[in-house]
Parts: sequence; C-alpha cells; structure tokens
Amino acid sequence: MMEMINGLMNTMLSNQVSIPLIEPMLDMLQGIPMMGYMIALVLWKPFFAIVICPGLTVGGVSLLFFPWIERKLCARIQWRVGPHEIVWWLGGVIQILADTLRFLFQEVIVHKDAHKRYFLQFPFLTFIAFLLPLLFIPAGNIVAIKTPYGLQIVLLLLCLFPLFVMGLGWASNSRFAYIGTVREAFVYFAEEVPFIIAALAMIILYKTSDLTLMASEQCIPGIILNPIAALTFFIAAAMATSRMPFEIAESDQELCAGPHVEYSGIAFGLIYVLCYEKGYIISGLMTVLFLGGGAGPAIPYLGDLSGAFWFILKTYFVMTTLFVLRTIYPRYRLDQGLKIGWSPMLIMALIALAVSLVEVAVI
Amino acid sequence: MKMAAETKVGEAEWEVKIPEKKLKDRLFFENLKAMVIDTQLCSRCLTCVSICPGGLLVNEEDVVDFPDFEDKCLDCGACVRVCPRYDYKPKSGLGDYIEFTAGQSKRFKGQDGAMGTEFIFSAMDMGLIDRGIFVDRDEQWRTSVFHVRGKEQLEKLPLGGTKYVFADILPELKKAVTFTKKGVGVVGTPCMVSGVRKLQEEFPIFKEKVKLVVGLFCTENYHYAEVSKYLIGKGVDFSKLIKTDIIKGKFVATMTDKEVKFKVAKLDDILPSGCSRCTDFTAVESDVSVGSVGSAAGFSTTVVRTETGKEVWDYIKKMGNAEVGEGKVEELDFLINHKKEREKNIQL
Amino acid sequence: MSGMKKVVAPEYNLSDKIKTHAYAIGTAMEESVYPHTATVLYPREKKKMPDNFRGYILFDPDKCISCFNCSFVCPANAIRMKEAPNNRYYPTIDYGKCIFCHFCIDSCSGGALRTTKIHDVAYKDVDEMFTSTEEMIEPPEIIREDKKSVEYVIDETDLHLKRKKERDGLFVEAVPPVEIPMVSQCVDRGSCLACKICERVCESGAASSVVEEATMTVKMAIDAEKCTGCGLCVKECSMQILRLVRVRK
Amino acid sequence: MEEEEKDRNIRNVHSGILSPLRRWGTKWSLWPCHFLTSCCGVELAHAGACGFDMERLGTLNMGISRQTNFIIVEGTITRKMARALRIVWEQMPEPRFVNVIGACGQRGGIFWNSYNVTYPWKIVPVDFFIPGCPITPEGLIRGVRAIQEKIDGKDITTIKFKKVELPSGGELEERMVPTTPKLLAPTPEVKIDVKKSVDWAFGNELKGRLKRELEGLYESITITDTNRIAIRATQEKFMDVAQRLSDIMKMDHVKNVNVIDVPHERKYIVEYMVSSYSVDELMPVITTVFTEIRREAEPEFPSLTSLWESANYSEREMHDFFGVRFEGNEGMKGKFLLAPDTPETPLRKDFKIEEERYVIEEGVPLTPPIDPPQYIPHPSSVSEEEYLKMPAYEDVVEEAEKNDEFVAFIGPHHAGSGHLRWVMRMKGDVIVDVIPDPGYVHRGIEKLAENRLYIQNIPLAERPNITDCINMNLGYVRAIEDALGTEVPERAKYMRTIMAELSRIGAFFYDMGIFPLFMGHSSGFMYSFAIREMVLELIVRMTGSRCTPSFIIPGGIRRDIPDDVLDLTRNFTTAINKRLKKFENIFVNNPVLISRMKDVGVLTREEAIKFGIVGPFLRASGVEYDVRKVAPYEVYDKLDWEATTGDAGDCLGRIFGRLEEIKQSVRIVKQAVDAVREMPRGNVISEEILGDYKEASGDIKGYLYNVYGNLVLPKGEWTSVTESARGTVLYSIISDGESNVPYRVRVITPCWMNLRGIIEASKGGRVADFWTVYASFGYFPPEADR
Repeated sequence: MMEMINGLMNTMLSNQVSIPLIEPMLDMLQGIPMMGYMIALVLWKPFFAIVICPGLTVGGVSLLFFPWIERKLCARIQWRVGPHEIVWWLGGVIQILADTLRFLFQEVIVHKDAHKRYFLQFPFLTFIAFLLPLLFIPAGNIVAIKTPYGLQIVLLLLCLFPLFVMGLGWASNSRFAYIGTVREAFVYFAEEVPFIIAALAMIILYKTSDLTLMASEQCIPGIILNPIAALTFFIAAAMATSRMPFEIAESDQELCAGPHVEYSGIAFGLIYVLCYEKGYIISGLMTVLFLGGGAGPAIPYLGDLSGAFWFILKTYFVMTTLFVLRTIYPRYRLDQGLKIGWSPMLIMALIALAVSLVEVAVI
Repeated sequence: MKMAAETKVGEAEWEVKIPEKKLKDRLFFENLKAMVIDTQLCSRCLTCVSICPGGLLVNEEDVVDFPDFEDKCLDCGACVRVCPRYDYKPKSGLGDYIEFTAGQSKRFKGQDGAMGTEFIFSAMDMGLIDRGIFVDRDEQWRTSVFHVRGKEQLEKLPLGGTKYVFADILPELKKAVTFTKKGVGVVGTPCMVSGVRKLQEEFPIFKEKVKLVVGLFCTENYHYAEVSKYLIGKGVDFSKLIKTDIIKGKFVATMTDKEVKFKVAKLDDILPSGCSRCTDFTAVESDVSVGSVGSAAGFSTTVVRTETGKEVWDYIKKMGNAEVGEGKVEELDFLINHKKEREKNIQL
Repeated sequence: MSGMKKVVAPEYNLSDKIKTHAYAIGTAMEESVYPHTATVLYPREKKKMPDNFRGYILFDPDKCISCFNCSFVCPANAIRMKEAPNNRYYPTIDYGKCIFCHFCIDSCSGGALRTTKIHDVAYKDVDEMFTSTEEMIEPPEIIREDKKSVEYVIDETDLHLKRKKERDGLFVEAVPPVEIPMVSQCVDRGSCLACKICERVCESGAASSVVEEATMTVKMAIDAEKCTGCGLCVKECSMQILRLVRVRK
Repeated sequence: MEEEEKDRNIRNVHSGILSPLRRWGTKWSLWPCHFLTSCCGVELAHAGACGFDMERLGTLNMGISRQTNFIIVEGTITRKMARALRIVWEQMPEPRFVNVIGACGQRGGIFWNSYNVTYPWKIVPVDFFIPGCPITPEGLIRGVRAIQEKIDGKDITTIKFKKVELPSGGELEERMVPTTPKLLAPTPEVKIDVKKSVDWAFGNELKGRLKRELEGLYESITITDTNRIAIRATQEKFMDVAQRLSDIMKMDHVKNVNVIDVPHERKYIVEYMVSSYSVDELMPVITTVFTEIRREAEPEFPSLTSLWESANYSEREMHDFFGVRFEGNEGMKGKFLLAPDTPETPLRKDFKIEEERYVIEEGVPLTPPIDPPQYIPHPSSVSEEEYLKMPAYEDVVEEAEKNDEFVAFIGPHHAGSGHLRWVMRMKGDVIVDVIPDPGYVHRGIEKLAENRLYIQNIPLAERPNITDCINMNLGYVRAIEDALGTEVPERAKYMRTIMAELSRIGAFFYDMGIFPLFMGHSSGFMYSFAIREMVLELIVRMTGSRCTPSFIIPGGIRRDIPDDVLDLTRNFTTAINKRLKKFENIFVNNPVLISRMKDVGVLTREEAIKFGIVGPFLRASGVEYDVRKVAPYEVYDKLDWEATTGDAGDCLGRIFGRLEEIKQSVRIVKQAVDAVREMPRGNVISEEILGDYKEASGDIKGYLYNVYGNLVLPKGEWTSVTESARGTVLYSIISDGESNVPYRVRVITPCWMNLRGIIEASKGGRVADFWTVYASFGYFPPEADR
C-alpha cells in the first residue's frame, strides 16, 4: 500500500509545477500531516492542468468573467457602458455570476413535443464533452495528457461539437430548432475542412503534432510563419464557434437562437456558456498553433506558471478578438457562409498548406 | 373660430315672460300633464319634447312622458308655452289659401305627386333653406327622421313621408334650427304644423330659421307597434308593400302581388286619442298643404296658403320642376267633415 | 424631374472591400480606445429635462374656474371632473390613460394646471394610477436615486454629456397664459326659455335668474364682472343663444 | 387567479435555503422578453440602446421567451395579440415578472374605447405599471428598479402623493353637469364630391379630358380641391370607368380604398383614390372614383385588383371593417386585420363604442369593462391544447407538405417578426411564399377618430407611427388646413419643416437601428440610436415630449421655439456628421452588409408601381415621386435640396437612397434654421383661426380648447398627402360640415402600402433574406396596422 502511494508520490513529484512565489507557503504547509500528499497531488502537472490551469478553475473563471469582458468591451465600442450597477465600483464584474445563479434557480421547462430524456441530457453531455479538448491543450508546459497526437485528438474532439448541437436541436423538436440544426450541420462541413487543413499546415510546418512541442518550438510565432493559415484558422474558428459574421445557425432574429430555442433555466445556462467554452478552447488551440503558446518573457516568481500566464493572456486576446467581431460585422446568409467556407477559405487553406510546404522545403 | 363682435359689458339683463299656471303651485309639466296628456288631448306632435331644455321630456312608446319630473324638471314653462293644445283652439276646414291646385313632381317619385319633397327641394334650390326635414320609413314602416341637405341623399333612400305612423319630427327640427345657416323646411302633419307655428310665435329663433312648413293632409296617425300588428293581421306583407292610401273611406294597401282593402273606420280600434280629438285635416296653418285627396292619380293636391308658399310654388312652376294639375276642392269635403265631426270628442 | 438625385449604390472591388473591412475594424478599434460614450447612468444620474417637459400634472384650485376645458379636450378621457366640498368641479387624472399631450394645460385659461418633470414612476396596481384632485395640489414625492444631473450638449462637432453634481429640480414655475377676457352674452333674448340652465351650469355665479311670481316673469342676468368666460353656459344653452364675446377695455 | 400567480413568483424567489443567492441572481439578471407590441417599443429600444443602456442593470433584451424571465408589455395589447401574450407568458420559466409600460396597457390610454384593445392585466399577472404614452426610457428603467426592489422585498409604488384638503364651504347647491362637447349633426349629409372653386388651370383641362374619355360612363366629375378630382359613377359602370382610367389615363396605382357607411341613407360609398406615377403631370393629382351601393349585411362589389393590384390589402381591410365583399379578391374568406373575436364590421356606424364621461360618478367604473378575448377563457373550461392554440393555417401546411416544403410560423412574438405573423413556406433555403397576418397592433384609430373632436385626433393621428410623429401629425393637420383654407404663418411653416425633417431623420435612424438588429449587428443599432437620441433631444426641447409631441395644430404650431433650441438644432446639422461617418464605416459600408443587400429583394419599377409601394422605396425602384417635390407643402419649394431616386430596386438601393435622403434632410434643416433665425419671433398660429384669441398667436397656452374645440370642417372629403419618412401618408377626412367630429377618417400609412412589397420582394429569395428585405422597407407594424 505504502509502496503504491510512494510510487505515485514519486511520479507526481517528478512532474511538479514549480511556482517560486508560493513556495514559502508550501513549505509551511508541508508541516501539516498529509498535506504533503495533497500539495503533491495538486501540483502534479496533469492534475494541475485539469483542475486549475488551463482546466476547470481557469476555464470556469474564464466562463464567468470572459462574458463580462466581452460585454464591457462591446459596450465601449458601442458608446455605452455595459454591466455596471451590480457592484458598481467594480463595473459590474460579477454580472455573469448573477446570470448564472438566475439560470441555475430558474425553472427548466421541458415542452410537450420534446424528447424529454435527450432534451435534458444533451446540454450536460455537451458541456462535459466540450471540456475534453482541454486535456490536450498545453498552458506553457502544463498539460494534462501529453501525446504526440495531441492536435489530431483535439481536432477530433472539436468535430464532436456540432454533433452535440444537432442533438440539442433534434431533441427540441421545434421548427426553429430544426432549421437551426440543419444550418449548423451545413456550416459545420463548410468550416471544418479549411479548419483541419489549416491545422495540418501547421503540423507540416512544425513537423510534429504534439501540442506542447508545437508551442515550445515556435521561436517565430506561427502567425508570422504562415499568416494565411492563421487567418484561415481564425475565420474557421469564428464559424465553428458561431461568431458574428457566421452566426448563422443561432441567429437570434431569424431563428430565435436556432437549436437552443426551447431551452430554459440551467439547461440554457449551460448552452449559453458553451459558446464561450468553445471559444476558450479554440482560442487556446490558436494560441498554441500560431501565437507560440506559453512563450513570453519569463516571470521568475511564477516559475512554470509563467508560461501558463502568457498562454491565458494570449488566449484571452484571441477570444476577445473573436467575440468582438460581433460589434463589427453583421451575419452572413447561409449560402454565403457556405460559399465562403467552400471556396475562398478552402483555397486559402490550400495556399497555407503550400506555404508550409515551401517553407519547410526552404528551411 | 367663433367670430363675434366685441360687446360692451353690463348690458346683460333681460326678462322672460312665462305663462300663467292653471294649476297653481304645481310644476309646469304637471299642468301640461293634467291639461293635455291626461285629458287625452295630446296629439303627440312632440313640440314640448323638442323644446324641453333638459331634453328630459321624452317620447315613450305611445305617450309623452317625463320620468322623474319631480326631481328633474326645471320648471321653465317652455312645454306649456309651446303646446298647441294647452289652450286648444281647434281648427278645421280648408282654411285660407292663395291657390288651390295640384302638382306632380318631375324630379321625385313618391306616393302621388311627391309635392312635399318637391317643395322642400325647390326651396333649397332657391336658397331659401339649406335643409329639409323628412321622415324616412324602412320596409317595416319604422320611421326615422331625416335631415336632407341635397338631392343626392335621396338616391338610395325612398322617402315615403309620414304615413299613418308617428314620427319625431319636431325634436329634429329643434336640432336643425341650431345647425342651420339659412333656414329649415319641414314637412309635417297638421298637429306638427300647429306646433311649429306655436314655436315660431314664442321664440324668434324659430321664426327666423324655420322658413317653410309643408303640411300634409292627415286623417290620423297610428302608433307604429299597433298599426304594424294590425296590418300584419290583415294580411299586409311589409316587404312587398308598394303603396298605401285611403280611398273613399277605405284603406288600400297595394302590394306587389295583391291588394288589401278594408274600411278606415275599422282602424278606429287603434286610433290614438289625440287624433280622435283632432279636427284639422288640411293643416290650415301651414305654408303649403299637400295631400293625395282632391286631385288625379299621380298628382298631389297642393294648397298654397302663404306668401312663402306662393314664392316656392312660383319657382316650381318657373323651373318646370312639376307638372301642374287640377285640384278639386269638393273632393276634400268628405274628409274635412269627417274630421270636423271629431270636435265632439273634445272636452275642455 | 428636376431636383432629383440618382443614388447609385457602390460597387466594391477587392481593394474597396479590404478598405471597408479596414474602416469597420478601425472604427471599432478606435472606439474601444476612445469611446464616444453617450450613456446616461439613470438611476444613478438623471438627464436634465427642459422646463417645458411634459410630465406629471399639478393643479392649483385657486386658479381653477371649473370650465371643464381640460376634461373636454383630453383625447384619452383621462381627466374627469369631481365635485369638491365647495361644490365646484375640479379635475382628476387617471394616469392609466393619460398620454401626456398636455392639451389640458394648453386649454387651461386660468393657468391652474402646470407641468412637472416627473415621468419615471412605477405603480404597483392599476387602480392606484387614478389621481384625485387632493393629490394633485402638492408636488408628490418620487423615489430618486440620482445624485447628478446630465445635460445633452450638442456643439458644432459632437454630442457631449455635461454632468453636474447637483440634482435637477423636478418642479418648474408655471407660466401663466396670456389673459384674454371673455364674457358670455345673450344674443337673442326673445328666444330665451328661462330654463336657468346657464345659472345651474355656471360655476362662478355670474348667471342668475329671479322668478317674479306676480308678473310671471323671470329676470335673467349674466354678471360680466363675475363671468370667467368659461363658456359652459354657451355650450349648454338649450336654445344656443349665448355667445362668448371679448370684453371691451 | 392573478393574485395567486403574482404571489407565486415572489414566493418562488424567496423560498429555499439558497433563497438569498436566488434572489440576488434574479434581481440582477432580469432579462426582458421584449413584447414589442407598439409605440412604447421605440422607447424600449432607446432604453436598451446607448442612450440609457439597460444592460447596466443586468437587463439584457432578448426576444426568446424560454430564456428570459421578464416580460415588458410595450403598449397596446389588442385582442389579436392578447393570446400571444398569454402564450409567451406560459412559455416563460418561473420566476417571471411582468411590467406594463405605456398607458395603453393600463387603462387603454388614448385607445381606451377601441374595439380591438384589451387589458394585459386581465391576461397575465402584472407587477408594475409605468405611466406615459410612450414612457420615457427613464420610466422603463424605473420599472426595472422597482422589480429589483420587489425581489428584495420592497414592493412599493414609487410615487407618493400628498393629500391636501380641498377648500370647502360656499353655498351648497346642485350644479348641472355639462354635457359632451361633441356636436353631432343629425342624419349628416355625407358628400365627397363637394365642388370647390380653385385656381387650378390643369384641373379644368384634366376635367375636360376625363369627360371626353369617360363619355357616357360617369355621372359627374367634380373638382373638389387643388389636385383633387372626384368622379361619380354608377355601380354598374364603375368597372368600366376604372378600366379607362387605368388604360387610357395611365392611372397606375391606388392610393386609398375607402368605404363610407351612411346608414341613414342606407348606402355605402365606395371610393378608390387613384393616381399615376407614369405621367408626370398627373403625379400630384388624386382622382377619386366613387359610387354608392346599397347598404346590406354583406354587399358585393367588384374588386379592382385585376386593374390595380395595389388595392388588394386595402380591399381586404375594408371587408373586415364594413363587410363589403370585393368579388375577385381572394382574401375575402376570413379576417385579415381583425382578430376572430373582434366585433364584426366594427367601422359600421351602428357599431357604437363607449362614450366619454367627463365627471366622476359614484358607481361608474373608470374605464369600460373590457372582457379579455374569448380565446383566453378560464383554463378549466377548455383543454390546454385548445387554450394556447394559434391559428395553424392547416391548408397551407398540408399543401406545403405535398410539395416537399417546410412551413415556419414566424411571429407575432418573434425577435425578428415585428409583431406581425408571417407564415413562411420554404423549399430548402428558398422562400416559396410568405403569407402575412397583420393586425396584431390594429387599434382601430379610424373608428376612434370619428368619435373624437378634430383637435383630439391630433395625438391619435401620431400614434400609428411615433418614430415619425411630426410627419404624421403634419399630414392630419394639413388635411384640416386644406379644408379650412387656412394660411399658416411663415415662421410656423419653417418650424414645421424643421421638425418634419428632424422627425424624418429620427425615423430613418430608427429603421437603421432595427435593420442592424435583424442582421445581428448590434453596433449599428447603438450608433443609429445614439444619433436618434440627439434628434429626440432636439424634439423634446422644442416640444416637451420625446416621441409624441402633438405639436402641430391647425394654423400653426403650439408655441414658438426658443432661440437656444434653434442654435442647438443648427449645431446638430454639423455634429451629426461625425457620428454618421462612424455609423457608415461600421455598418452601412460594411462589406458583409453590402453582400447581404446587393441584388436582394429586387423590385423593378413596374412591380413597385403595381404593388403600390410608396416613399423612398418607390424611388429606389426608379420612380421619381416625392410629395415634397411633386406637390410641395410648407416651405420645401423655397429650399435647395434634392429628392433621391435610384434604379436598382434592391435592398442596397433602398438603404443608400434613404441615407442620401437623410443628408438632404440635414441640408433642409440647416437652411430652414438659418432662415428662421433671420425672422422676428412671434406669430406662429394663424390669426384667422384664432378668431377672438389673437393674443395667443405666439403660444396657444390656455386657449387650445377654446379655439379648436368647436372646429368644424366644411362639408366634403379632404385629403392630404404628405411625405413621411417611410413614404406617402394619406389622411382623408370626410366631414359632414356640421359636426365637430369627423364623419370618417381614413389613414393610409406607408407601411401598410409597403407590406405587399415586402412579401413580393422576398419571394424566391433565401430565408435569411426575408429579414433583409423586411428591414430594408423599414416596416413598423403599428404604423401598418393603425
């Protein structure tokens, strides 16, 4: 028994997150019995990645705060103030918490025509399934599962998104949800091909598909090496997350949020944060692929967290850009969206692929 | 919009003469009720209803009434002042006239010569008046009073005139007087004509505004509810009715498919009390009297009595609005005498 | 036809597209750095309303001549008159109907009605919205959370929000209407019924009548000194023989 | 029932161990499902836009009932809409709150005696009522605050009145209560071809020509006013007259279809107002063709849709109103504007609506008791399915299924439907057909107008379209002035022009605010509403009211506008440029938008004329018709400006055309303000109309009723055509010459005419294009439904 624990401890201790800033505190805590195991566990990189960064904690906090950042920034661009009155001296920073609580305590209506079980299960399933790619995305050098096939697995998991959304729409059994779901399916195909090709271009460029390696080996960020791939990836990301010019499936004014039209209460609450979750993951991926992941001036006190810090910062930047698009663009029509996906973006993706090949050949 | 000349302040007192009350210490309406309504003298000409300032004196189904008069009566005496039968001086005979003739309107079609309508419209064409008051009658003989201001108004509307059924003409005349700019012409039964004359006597505004009074030859009028019941009982189908008339003491109702005839005397069962005390057949106080008796079929007998009537009649002749026929005075005698006999019913 | 201008929508080629994309993105970026915020932080602060703002209506019984004009002119029939203990009719307002057109204020020749800047009120119950005369006399209290006032200032370049530390007052001095004295006068005395409706409808006691039983005459009079020119008798006169006329100075 | 449900919501928030969290969350996250039924929706938009920004309080507008918890009932709930309100409320998860804003939702407001209005508080439990017509954004936010306080446990009315004893004493004698000020002519004469001698040379020529062309068909041809000519025909020859007018005279569109009920003469007058866009000199002329038909329960009349398609919807409307069957119009089966349980043929004169009361009487309720519509019965009496069922258009669905099509029911409560129901048949992503179901905001102003004084109709005339209030007001007042022949003082004319153009700018930015929303572009909405906020600021300073000034009165304007406001207006004409530029950058010139609009919803010149499109949308299709140019009124002919046309006829053309129009409006305002500042202050009301009250010529204060209360129009039909922001607004007042209330008022609003255009332009397009087309026409449902 002890051996097993010791063996585990050794595994964990060999792969610890080092944070100089809190080391004195940790030392103090070591004195408390059993606390050593706890600390070892928490600071064990895979665990740290899942639970703290970039996983649940940072992800959760992002979900709670990012909408606020988005809403404030959009408000600023739109000549207004945004969430403000709630804790007004902080500018309404906990607005999303209030929204979440409200959704949490609100009645969940399952309407008569819905497939009751799927209708209720899908939001939760979707929410959890959407978290999976986080296991593979490295924040600096912190990553839950380090595998040479990281990118492929993330792309694979990302491909699941639309399936779940379609599930939501199907379970809703409503006219608008139906149209929205069909649109989602169409857009999914149009967006996924250039998206994967753009990612492929980066695999070729970096000659690896291990996300940690891809991030760490970018001495020059991917966006400079292959801007076309970056642009394609970014636009495809906007499409994948249903961001503004491509918010085709969920268009509020046309389809009343499409697949989500019938959801209420916490079920909708989950769906509402889904798009931010999606945004977070895809932005994280974009950071890793094109912005050098956790690369940045090392902050000595943060140790390993330094990389994570830069990663989060860049992710937020990408996310903000992605989300602020809604203040700039109206949405495309379905056929236009598809056309963009299947022609210019596909061409761009192929060009990006060629650029990568050329660069690899030249270098 | 009201353009009024500036006036000096202080000249704002005036006196109004009110009549003697026959029953002292009672309201004027009670006087009226006691002297006219309860004595069955009331012919339901509605002069009192038209003048009542509160508009509270009303025309109930078959009798003039003032519900709640103890509380609401203003006791101004207007009803008594204008009632032609409060001091009833029965008039009968043919009365004075300037011209006894007959006419047939070329412009209008009605029963007989439609001369009543013609007189009003000719007066309107002359610019004497700007509206006439007619009685409109629907298929069921229900009446409604109608202000006519132009010829086009008659297009979809056959104005039959008052035909044996009471109509609330005089209250409408009062309204017309407040609205009119030039003057009003009115067609009415002899009792209404008397009422109008009484109004004109008492109030200058009526004198000024009511320019032409066309009287109709009238034997009697009936209450709508009763007469319709009676006629239906006799087999008259109102939807097919073309024309009704009294010919030689017989009531004739012509329908599209048949005719119903019966003695006028039979109608006495439903004869209103006021009419049974009325002796005036030819509306002797009117400007012009018009009726079917006394002229050829298709013509209206026309009795022009006053200068105004004469003017309009001349205009009609001048413009050729009507075919001039021949009136036979003697044909009226039967009905004039028939009505004169009713004098015996009057117990003052 | 002259004076017509043909508008041709732009054709965008690729460079135009890139340019317009850049403009759009540029505008957003510019605004995110230097925003032209135009928000009034109500209820924290309140926008300053002009003095002629049409809000809740206050009433001064001393100036009221009970002419019913406010009630007659009210397009929504929100104003109805109620008899007060002193036997005069005063207006009441149902704010559940009031459309704030202020035709009533513009019809009040005595200047008894006046406006306030109150307009932000929430009622719990629809029946509470009926406001009786008693409640219209004193300025009401409303819940105010504002500490500052904001004024929209439009200069030649842009709209600016001018914030002031002090709160904007809700009540403005009433502007009395110009005086146009009118009196009621009988124009056709012969047609008078002596029905005394003018006396009964007159709130100022100007119209009067005395019945002399002896001679069976009624003495009618309209006292020009007392007459407020409200026009009720003119309207009600059953023979329509009264007119409002200008008082000669 | 209601009390219980109201309590339940609050109990809901307060129950459980976690109730503090629950309360706090609910308090700061009241998402309104904006029930944007009518005018107050405009102010809701302002409260949500950057001027007031409701989002500050965590109140984020969202159109989807399931995901929101707060209904803001904006204004009138008609009988047709009532059921939708209930459905939305039932769809909403608990705890849910309801605020009713605007007088219409409280005691009916200005529509209190309308046949089609009902009270929302009889349909759903209501938490707070906010007075106003429309409310101000501040009031709306106050309502949100009140709900927040209520969740915290303080459920109070936010105003406290102090009661003051009224003076007592004086001799106690019985006063007579005055009767109604309405003066109704007994059995009025209704004549629409009253001859008027006017100085109109072309009129006599036209009359001669018409006489030649219509030889033997007409009964009379009368010149009733400048640019107005009336042709009387018999019912039998009516079709022939219409045929000739259409074929020979090239009169290509119908401006108005009207039926006038004259019960005492047992007739209906059926009139068609036709005009021509193809012949230049006929453009300003409105030719009225009318006939009289016998008044029966359901009289028949040949429909003229075969000649003039533009008459189609108006004929259907007349069928609703009077029961006149237009044979040949396929829409005669059911009701079009009215709800199934609205009283039958409400505009017939024998349908009486509640009369006004002027004194408070004991035992008489403040408002007429309106029962909630029958289709909201007590839930126990019907099954749940019956209870919440909207008309399902089963035949359409059946037919669509046969053709492998999909049917979507959009509205009346839909984030992008604008309170009108659309039944959209689509094949794949292509629209096959759109069936409109309007009337959800039909408040019956035509009926109300014939029961109110002329002056009282001014606020009523504005209500259909408060985004363009001044032009609506102006149109109505111009009809009165035409009738009275009043000459308006020069200064007032300039003021009216300034205000009308400001209003046009405002309406444009309203449409340009809603358009981006339909496109999912919130910045465009915010930017244009910021500019609109500036316009409203000017209007509020001029008139005292943001949206419903009722400022233009016959003969002038209510009061002179102070100089400082004029200065502000002058500044506005230059200040607008900066923000307009940004708006253009981010929205109008946005390539995404351009690609959405280009060649979408094309209406060719012929189609536009055929379907009776009006205003800037007609001009965008290449017809050079602008009332301000064709038949100038006020001071438009004295100022230097250009009307806009285009020839693309697509959404892009419509938007760019209007954008140019706004620049022209700014140009007009600039010139007019400069001109006014040169003028002496003072006289702004015609002295002729003031009569004895000449001193009030600078400010009507105190004498509005005295001067206008007994306004009586001369006999006849008085038609005014005014160019409002969205097109030609036509007021036709029929007066009997004696009453101080109109006999009939007909209002044709541009949106009503453009409705057909939206349908036709969107057919064959993509589903998403429907909203582009819809928004490009600036459709405002209250305006269309009236």
